[in-house]
Amino acid sequence: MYQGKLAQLIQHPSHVGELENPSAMAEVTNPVCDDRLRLSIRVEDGIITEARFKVYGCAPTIATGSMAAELIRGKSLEDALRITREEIDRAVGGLPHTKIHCATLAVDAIWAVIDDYRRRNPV
Amino acid sequence: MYQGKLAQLIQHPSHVGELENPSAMAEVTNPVCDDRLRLSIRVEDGIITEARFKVYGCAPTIATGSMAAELIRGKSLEDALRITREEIDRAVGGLPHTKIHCATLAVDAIWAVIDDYRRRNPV
Amino acid sequence: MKRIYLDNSATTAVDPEVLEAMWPYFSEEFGNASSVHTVGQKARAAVEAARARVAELIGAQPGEIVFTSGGTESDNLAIKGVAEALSDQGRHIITSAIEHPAVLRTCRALEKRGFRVTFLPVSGGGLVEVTDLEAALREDTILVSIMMANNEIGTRQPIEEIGRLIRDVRQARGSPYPYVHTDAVQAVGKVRVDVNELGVDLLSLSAHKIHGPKGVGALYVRSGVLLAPQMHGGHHERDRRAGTENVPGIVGFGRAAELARTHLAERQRHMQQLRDHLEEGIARRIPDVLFNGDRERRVPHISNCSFRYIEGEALMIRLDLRGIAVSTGSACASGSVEPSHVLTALGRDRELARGSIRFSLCKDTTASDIDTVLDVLVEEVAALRALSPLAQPSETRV
Amino acid sequence: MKRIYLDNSATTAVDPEVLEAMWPYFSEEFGNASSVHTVGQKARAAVEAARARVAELIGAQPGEIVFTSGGTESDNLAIKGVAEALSDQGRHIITSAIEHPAVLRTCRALEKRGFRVTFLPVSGGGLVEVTDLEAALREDTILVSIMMANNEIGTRQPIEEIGRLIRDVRQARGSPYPYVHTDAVQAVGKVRVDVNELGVDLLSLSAHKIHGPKGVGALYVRSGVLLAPQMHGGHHERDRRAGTENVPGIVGFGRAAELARTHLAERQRHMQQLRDHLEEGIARRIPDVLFNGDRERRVPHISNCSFRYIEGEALMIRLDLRGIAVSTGSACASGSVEPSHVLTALGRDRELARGSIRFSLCKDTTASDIDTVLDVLVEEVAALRALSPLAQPSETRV
Ligand SMILES: Cc1ncc(COP(=O)(O)O)c(C=O)c1O
Ligand SMILES: Cc1ncc(COP(=O)(O)O)c(C=O)c1O
Repeated sequence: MYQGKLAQLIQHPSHVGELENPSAMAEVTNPVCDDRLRLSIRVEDGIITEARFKVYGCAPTIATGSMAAELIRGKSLEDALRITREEIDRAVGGLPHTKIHCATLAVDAIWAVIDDYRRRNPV
Repeated sequence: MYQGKLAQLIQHPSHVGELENPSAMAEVTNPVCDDRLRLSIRVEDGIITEARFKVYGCAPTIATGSMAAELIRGKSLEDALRITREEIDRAVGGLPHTKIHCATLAVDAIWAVIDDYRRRNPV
Repeated sequence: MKRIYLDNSATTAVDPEVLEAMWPYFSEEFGNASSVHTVGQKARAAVEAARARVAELIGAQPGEIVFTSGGTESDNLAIKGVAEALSDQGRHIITSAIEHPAVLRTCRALEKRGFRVTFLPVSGGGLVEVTDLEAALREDTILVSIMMANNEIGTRQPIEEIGRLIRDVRQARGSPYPYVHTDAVQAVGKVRVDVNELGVDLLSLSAHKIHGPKGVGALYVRSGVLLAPQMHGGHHERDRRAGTENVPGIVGFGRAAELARTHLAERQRHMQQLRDHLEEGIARRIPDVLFNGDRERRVPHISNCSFRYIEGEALMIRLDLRGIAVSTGSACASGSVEPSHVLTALGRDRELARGSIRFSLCKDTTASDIDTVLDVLVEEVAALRALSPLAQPSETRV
Repeated sequence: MKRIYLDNSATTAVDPEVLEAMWPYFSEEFGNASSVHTVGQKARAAVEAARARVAELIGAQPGEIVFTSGGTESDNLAIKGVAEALSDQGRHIITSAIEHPAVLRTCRALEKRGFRVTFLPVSGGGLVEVTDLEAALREDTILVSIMMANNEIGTRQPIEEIGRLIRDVRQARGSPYPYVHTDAVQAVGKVRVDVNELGVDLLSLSAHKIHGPKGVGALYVRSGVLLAPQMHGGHHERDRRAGTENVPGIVGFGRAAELARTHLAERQRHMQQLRDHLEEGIARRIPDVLFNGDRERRVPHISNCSFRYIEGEALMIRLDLRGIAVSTGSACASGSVEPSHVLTALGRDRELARGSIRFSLCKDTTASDIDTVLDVLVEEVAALRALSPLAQPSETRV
């Protein structure tokens, strides 16, 4: 089922865990299948310097969660918000078509954690 | 399906044909499946000296027809009438159980041809 | 004794190449195609590759192929599946008098459930008249099921014409019904079969008639056609047919379909030449023979004829004892003979129906097989006629 | 990577001895068992020998075995066949909430045809209470269908008791109904199955669960039991199931049945020992695990447990990536998860149902396989818990 890069990411995700005293943190749930993705970030000067994720859900969510953390690192909040589902899908090496929702969940988590950051740091 | 003696008799029946000027002749039909067996005999001094058969019907009827002709030859009419379905079944080497009616038809033919003889030669 | 097998309409030998393709899926790649793990996914990939091949053989899309346990199940699924799905639209079905029992008895079973079935008669040559079909159409006709090629006499029904007629009827009515189903079990792999050229909505296939394994078949279901599943259980075959997929069987079917498609033209020519050679020999060398079924509009591998004065089963058995396998329209069991419903529908009398023999060829039949069969047949027919009380002495030539 | 297959409840590898027995019937003795000639009769003899072997495995008479395309068809035939045959006697059926979909969905389909179905609940251990069954019996109950062993958790239902209860009920009523059917697909070949000891009228089997081929099954139908055929066509299987017999498949089933009978005791012991070893290891080495289903009353080859905080499909996939095939009660497709109806019926909450893994063993599983699985499992569960937002840090031990 899972091969190449996607398998690699499922088995050996990076950025696993939770930041201590993060700048922001959010957990999103796929309402249909109950998959959960938690993202915590550290933001310095408008740039995401660190990100960690936790996940409960089907296997590809591990890959998309890991990739979400990887992709937002070093990006401005604005640039992070531009990351698309398709970009994550490509970056993990292509999801099976029944698992596209795993990429959606990752994008949702990015939006949610940035939302949280902005709530905590109103302009 | 057919092996050994039965196969032999189906392929190489004896007493095939019709006697010229027979002492008696009869044709019987199985009312269900339309098989037909014709038997002609020559009787001398109450003894069946010759018999010939013709048959239209499923393969084992060839064997039972041939065997009927064989078994009655040299017998008195009374002895011929004592031949049973089981005897013919055994003599042809054992019929498949769906084909027992072929032995019945042979016994019917023996009875019918002796009937015919007795009609022609009333006591 | 060298055996010659001319009963390929009953079943065919699995092609060695087909068996080779199936082989790994029994004990090595034995996974359940519904399992998500690697072992299962290899099975799934093999099933889907086979589906694509079966689809290609008949000009369909892979998603339109539903694998079943054989031609019988395909026919049952098509007819009951449509009947159940469309029972609110109507309860009338049209079929022919010479269908395979898998269609006929399924229709009879539906009659008990309140459906009405018209069994169209056929011509003396075994062909359905499209005008008869047209006349039989009713407002509430939901399904027309006419076989593409008859299994006893090989005649080809005018399915393209039927497809066109029904398309026009639907257009005139502004309705997607009636559907057209064809049992193409005896046509597939023998002649070109293309679901779009035929204009059918459902089409039945069976693997073991095209050198694939027994116990596997398929039903083509045109995209969008409503069909109620008849086997309930897991979500196999996109909820159209439950039951763990017979992976090696399906793989074998796929390979057989691929071979059938690649070699269609040459096989067709080969079988037809030998079949014609057989028929010429019979006509020339044996008197009092009647060929059954239209001689032109038929598949290339079947020849059916009636030998007067003799009984088909006896001839079949005597041929078998000499190493030649054929079949007969007359099967006598427990003292009762059911004469073939096909030959009866053609108007053959009981004697001729009983005296019928079907020779059915395949790609592996050789010219020397046919020559041997002719020689043996001449002898056996003569011997049985010499035995027959129906033949006049003058008619029996040995 | 050496692969370890612990998904034998999904399907088993065909035993090399079984394959060897099947082999000749594909391309050499390829006849149609309905053909009267020698080629056909050899196939017929092989089918009948296999029938005798399958019958012997379950203490039945050969004439009581109907070959089908698998366990799914056997269940469909049993339930729909009885419903149709006895619909004049009554329209109520009793089954359980944890049956295989082949039973559950068939019952649902019958509800649409006007039958009433009681789905009995089960205890927390996954067992039907005979008193519940007794209470559910109605005047018009025609069929009780309770599986012998559950395919997800392996629990064994009290079929003997049910058989006795129904026998008494029938005697009191002076009626041959209700019939008792049991889906024994997961029990056959794993524990002793004897139709007379069980007191059942119908029993479903599937070849591919006992190292036979996919696409073949059987239904035991006690002599005298009324059953309406569900597949219409030729006169196969004494008019109880139409369709050209899958000769090699049936032969393989026969051989697998024979091997299962001969080696039953040793296989049973072997699987149970290894299964217990697996469960001990899990209980000792992994915290927060719940075993699903009664630990005593069950078949020897299945173990099912829920790992808190983690999701079954993710664990299954990670095990697969390390060469270990298992299955899970949670299958996520297109973003919707159907939690296992069995675990739900046991009262497991959504999280536990989703975190369940089924390990299913076979005769070929080795102790070293189990040791490897344990080592890998400990690592993978810990890794997934480290990833899980549900687990508290203190709960995750790596
Ligand atoms: C025309 C036709 N339809 C249906 C069938 C049934 O197919 P199967 O033998 O695969 O059940 C056959 C052959 O038996 C056939 O010749
Ligand atoms: C308990 C049970 N019943 C029925 C079936 C269906 O059998 P088959 O896979 O042969 O269709 C299975 C397996 O899938 C099963 O485990």
